Amino acid sequence: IGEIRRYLRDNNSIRVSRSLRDTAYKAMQAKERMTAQNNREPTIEEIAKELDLPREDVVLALESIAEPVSLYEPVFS
Amino acid sequence: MMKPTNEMAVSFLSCSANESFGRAAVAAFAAQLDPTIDELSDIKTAVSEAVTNCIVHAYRDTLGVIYITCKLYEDGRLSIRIRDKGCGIEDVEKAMQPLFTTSENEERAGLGFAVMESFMDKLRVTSKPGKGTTVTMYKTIKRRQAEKNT
Amino acid sequence: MMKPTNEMAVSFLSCSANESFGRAAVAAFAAQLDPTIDELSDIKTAVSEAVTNCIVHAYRDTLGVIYITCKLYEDGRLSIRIRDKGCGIEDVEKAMQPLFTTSENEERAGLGFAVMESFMDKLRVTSKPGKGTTVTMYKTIKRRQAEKNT
Ligand SMILES: Nc1ncnc2c1ncn2[C@@H]1O[C@H](COP(=O)(O)OP(=O)(O)O)[C@@H](O)[C@H]1O
Ligand SMILES: Nc1ncnc2c1ncn2[C@@H]1O[C@H](COP(=O)(O)OP(=O)(O)O)[C@@H](O)[C@H]1O
Ligand SMILES: [Mg+2]
Ligand SMILES: [Mg+2]
Repeated sequence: IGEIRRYLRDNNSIRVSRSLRDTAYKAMQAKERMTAQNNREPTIEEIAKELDLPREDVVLALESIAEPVSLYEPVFS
Repeated sequence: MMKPTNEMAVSFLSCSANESFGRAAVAAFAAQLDPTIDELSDIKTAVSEAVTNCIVHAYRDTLGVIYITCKLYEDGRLSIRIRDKGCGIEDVEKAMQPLFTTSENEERAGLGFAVMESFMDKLRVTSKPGKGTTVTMYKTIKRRQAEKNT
Repeated sequence: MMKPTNEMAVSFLSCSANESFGRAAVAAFAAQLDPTIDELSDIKTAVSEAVTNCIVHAYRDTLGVIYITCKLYEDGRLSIRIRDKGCGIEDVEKAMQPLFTTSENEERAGLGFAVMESFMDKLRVTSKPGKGTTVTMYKTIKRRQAEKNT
């Protein structure tokens, strides 16, 4: 099992917060690029395929760059 | 009303740190419908407003539990129910009017319900003073099968 | 045992589409601790194994509800409890042995519990035949402060 485990991980000790922000940034870039290409907004799945990531990772990444409402004034005011 | 094809329930404490968790949980569930980033962010914005209301109004100076239920229907409709057992709302109709707020001194804009209403297809609010409030929101995510064939 | 500083509960149907939802919900909650990518992926792998067991074993030919509770403690410890009301396990000790499986014909490896045990700090399994199974896993996420100094 130790070996499976070593095999499964590529020794990534980067903090999730940073990695999620990177992914979110790439997702937003992919969205712009694909929207221009296809004349319509890509779905989450299409972006996930483009980035070669599971859909859930893209969703969680997007959450990392969303602003909380309960701490700050809403952006709409 | 149709039977849901999938559903989930999540509950968590009414602290600001969990606003993001509640939103992420709904987003993770809604992701099944394969929305666009924009559609997902509309849903998340509406959920944020509702959860924030539970934190800052319903459980104002206390810590309570926020309950979210999501249901998915065959036609791509998503329902999101956000419930608290907090102070409740005396006059729901009035509370839902744009710019109405009970916390004037703070930087709250009184636009929470207006935002939920405009970002979602439908909004229903029921409340009992002293018992709590239930906000139910609906949004249909268009099926993309058709587009995939092009 | 300390009082948790934060907690959440989530429940969902035992269909395979929800395996990724359960995993994502726990990941969204654990993200508060800002774990490393490895730590989060260990947690997600362990949760996947436990949720999959509920789907394929506990509720084998039926549809049931899977209940997850997560608690966070001040010292960075995270507990994850995954519970089902399915068929239960006759002999837990035997079931937990590496390579033991009751579904020999399928491509199941009998390593689910072994994976949970090795990816998490601690694993506890209790079960009542006919009543259901509860799997509780613990993992401590090291504080980042210490690492920043290295
Ligand atoms: N869950 C709730 N529990 C109690 N009162 C609420 C709740 N949600 C909203 N309210 C009341 O409705 C008013 C309007 O809410 P909203 O439109 O979100 O504006 P704001 O939160 O900026 O005041 C609030 O000021 C509050 O009095
Ligand atoms: N939630 C559960 N409900 C009922 N039986 C279970 C559950 N989890 C595990 N089991 C039993 O324990 C055995 C070993 O589980 P596991 O180590 O995950 O291997 P596998 O799932 O590949 O069989 C399973 O084959 C099954 O008999
Ligand atoms: Mg508000
Ligand atoms: Mg298994």
